[in-house]
Amino acid sequence: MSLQGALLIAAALFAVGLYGVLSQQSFVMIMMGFELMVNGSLMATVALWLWAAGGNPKGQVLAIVIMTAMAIEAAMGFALVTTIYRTRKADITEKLRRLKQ
Amino acid sequence: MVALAAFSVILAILGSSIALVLAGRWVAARADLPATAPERVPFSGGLPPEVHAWNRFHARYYVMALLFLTFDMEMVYMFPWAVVFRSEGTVAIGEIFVFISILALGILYAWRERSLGWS
Amino acid sequence: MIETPLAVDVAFWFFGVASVVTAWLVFRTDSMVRASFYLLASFVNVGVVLLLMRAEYLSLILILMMAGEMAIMAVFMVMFMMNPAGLNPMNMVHQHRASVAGGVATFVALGAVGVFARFPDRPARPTGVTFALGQELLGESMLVFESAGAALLATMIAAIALASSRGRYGQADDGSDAPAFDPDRPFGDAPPRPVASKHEEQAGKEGADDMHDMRNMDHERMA
Amino acid sequence: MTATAWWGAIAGVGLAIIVGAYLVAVADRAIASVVAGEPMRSSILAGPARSVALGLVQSRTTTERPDGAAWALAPALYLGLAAAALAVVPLSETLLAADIENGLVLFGAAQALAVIPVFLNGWSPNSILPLIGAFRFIAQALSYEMPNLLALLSVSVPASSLSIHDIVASQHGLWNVVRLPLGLPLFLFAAASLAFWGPMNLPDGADLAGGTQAETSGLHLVAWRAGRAAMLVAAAAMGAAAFLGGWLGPGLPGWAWMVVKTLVLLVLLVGSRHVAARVRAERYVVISWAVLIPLALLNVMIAAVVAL
Repeated sequence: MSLQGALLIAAALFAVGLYGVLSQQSFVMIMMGFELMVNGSLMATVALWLWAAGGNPKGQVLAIVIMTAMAIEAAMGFALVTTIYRTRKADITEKLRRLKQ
Repeated sequence: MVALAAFSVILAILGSSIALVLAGRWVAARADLPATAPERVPFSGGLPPEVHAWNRFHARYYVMALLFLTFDMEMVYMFPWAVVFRSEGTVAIGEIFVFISILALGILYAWRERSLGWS
Repeated sequence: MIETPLAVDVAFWFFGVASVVTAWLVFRTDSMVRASFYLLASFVNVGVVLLLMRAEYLSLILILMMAGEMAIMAVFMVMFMMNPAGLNPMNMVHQHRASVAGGVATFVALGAVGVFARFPDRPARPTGVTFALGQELLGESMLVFESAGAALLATMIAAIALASSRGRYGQADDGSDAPAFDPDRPFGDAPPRPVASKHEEQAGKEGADDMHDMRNMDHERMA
Repeated sequence: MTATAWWGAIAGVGLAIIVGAYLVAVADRAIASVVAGEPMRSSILAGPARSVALGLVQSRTTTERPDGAAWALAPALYLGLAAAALAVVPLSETLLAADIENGLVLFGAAQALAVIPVFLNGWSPNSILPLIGAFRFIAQALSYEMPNLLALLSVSVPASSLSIHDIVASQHGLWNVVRLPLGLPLFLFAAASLAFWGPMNLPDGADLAGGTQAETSGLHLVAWRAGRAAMLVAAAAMGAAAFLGGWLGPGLPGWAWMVVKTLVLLVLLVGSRHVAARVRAERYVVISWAVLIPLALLNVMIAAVVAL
């Protein structure tokens, strides 16, 4: 258990999330990719808080702000997906090619 | 490391409960007769099952779910507040009144928009 | 450096690797509900790792939040996916090779930073962590605390305004048409709404050709 | 923590879960007889054992194309989460399975995670009625988690701690049920809803032919019902510790007080099924958001004012 190990795992989580965001067609799956990326950064934040920042409570505040950002991202994402679905009947990105009109 | 010992108890309790139930199920399943095709038809109140249940399903409370997503986040801030409340005193009480009233506005808005019911 | 017992090291790597594996499974399973719960499993594993890293409150609150969030994720998955259980395997992926390359490159770059960069070696004291967080929130970071409340309120209102189909002034989708669930009835179960606006004419043209593979959706009305 | 204490904690919680779940089944039958005005039969005591034995020998049916792994996991996870939630509740000042600084949050997390097994149990059989039950439960769990967490939060304000041990200790002299009169009713109502019991059993209602358990049988059903009973036990124990002063009380030893208080709350919870009418399906979400959550927020403010 070390800072390097934790950052490595965080990088892997972030990379898997990025792969999901780039490769998935469905909106909800793309959001899952975003959540994974945020998950990785949360882990990196806490690792740095523990090993490199001397347990400064601001590190924890940053971590809960990241969590809040995750929730806001999810709520707005779902709301937008619902709106797009209602008005365009699209559930995957390919169907939005007429977004420009 | 005292806290981690307590958590290892929790983990062991969780793991052993799951393992025991799964093991019991595995043992009991060895005596089971294989279900016949008519027995495997899902019960649908007497109507013939025509489609898989796993289909697109419009959960009509989805607006409430979005409200929950954001409202739940408030708890993240309120638990640490409760811990330090008595040592911080009146500052803490003012802050939490502001915080709670901001969030209560959200509920009020949702209720006013009638988005708590099925849509 | 922080000295840790061997059992903690083993648990750290076990749950850390498990979090990456479950994250990977999210994109490898056909069933959307399973994908949501693999994501939850990934979060729970990260939560356990945070616990080992002494952020006890953060770890438990992460698990608490994500349980609700992933349940909602599953609900929305089933709402928007044509094929939520993956009964008919279908490919929902695009630019797959580029994505894999992007993922691997990101991992290599970030991993290299993590492993080779020099970080200050200032380990934390693991006592009174929750208390310190509370003091910080009510002290110096008070603005974070209150503006988080305001941001959450804004999100609530925006999400409701966007997603709600019915407001104080009637149906929000008046003038647009209902999703075409049934190929025989292109405007869904409900008859087209009488209000015909400019918006409907545009939306009607492009919407009807989608989702011909949808079958009978009657049971959704039973909930 | 010595090895003996470690194993003892696990065995103790396991025993508490088994005995508690059995008591829930017995109390359910006994209260049904009382409400119906029938004489108590001796079969009430042996009845649950008979049901378990039947479940053991009964052949388990499956459906056409279930998600087998998830279905198998559901009751096991449900029971496990209930046991984990119970583990943070202290039996007496010294007898405590897991002394955790943030025990209250862990209890909340275990209750929140219980959404997953309930949803899986309804989703996995690939059958319509259980699926509708599962969707109903998500609506119910999302609505009632907030009053539950806020009621728990209110007791941590006077204690200035999230550890349940400290919360019990802070009630020396004045129990939280007096200090925060709104807390216990809110907590019990929310707990019954999260265990979909009593007036809130919409996910398992008879109108859905058993809801999430419509397709389960055999040992699976036994484990499922045991899990739900264990959830009630955990909630009753938590209510006793958080609002009724836990081990505090004159005369009897601490653990006896804790057991007595837990049993009182358990009888209240179990009995609600027989005396209260079911909440109407289109109302249960609005009740929580428009009534219970504002009340719970008010309760937190009362707690803040009282603790100042």
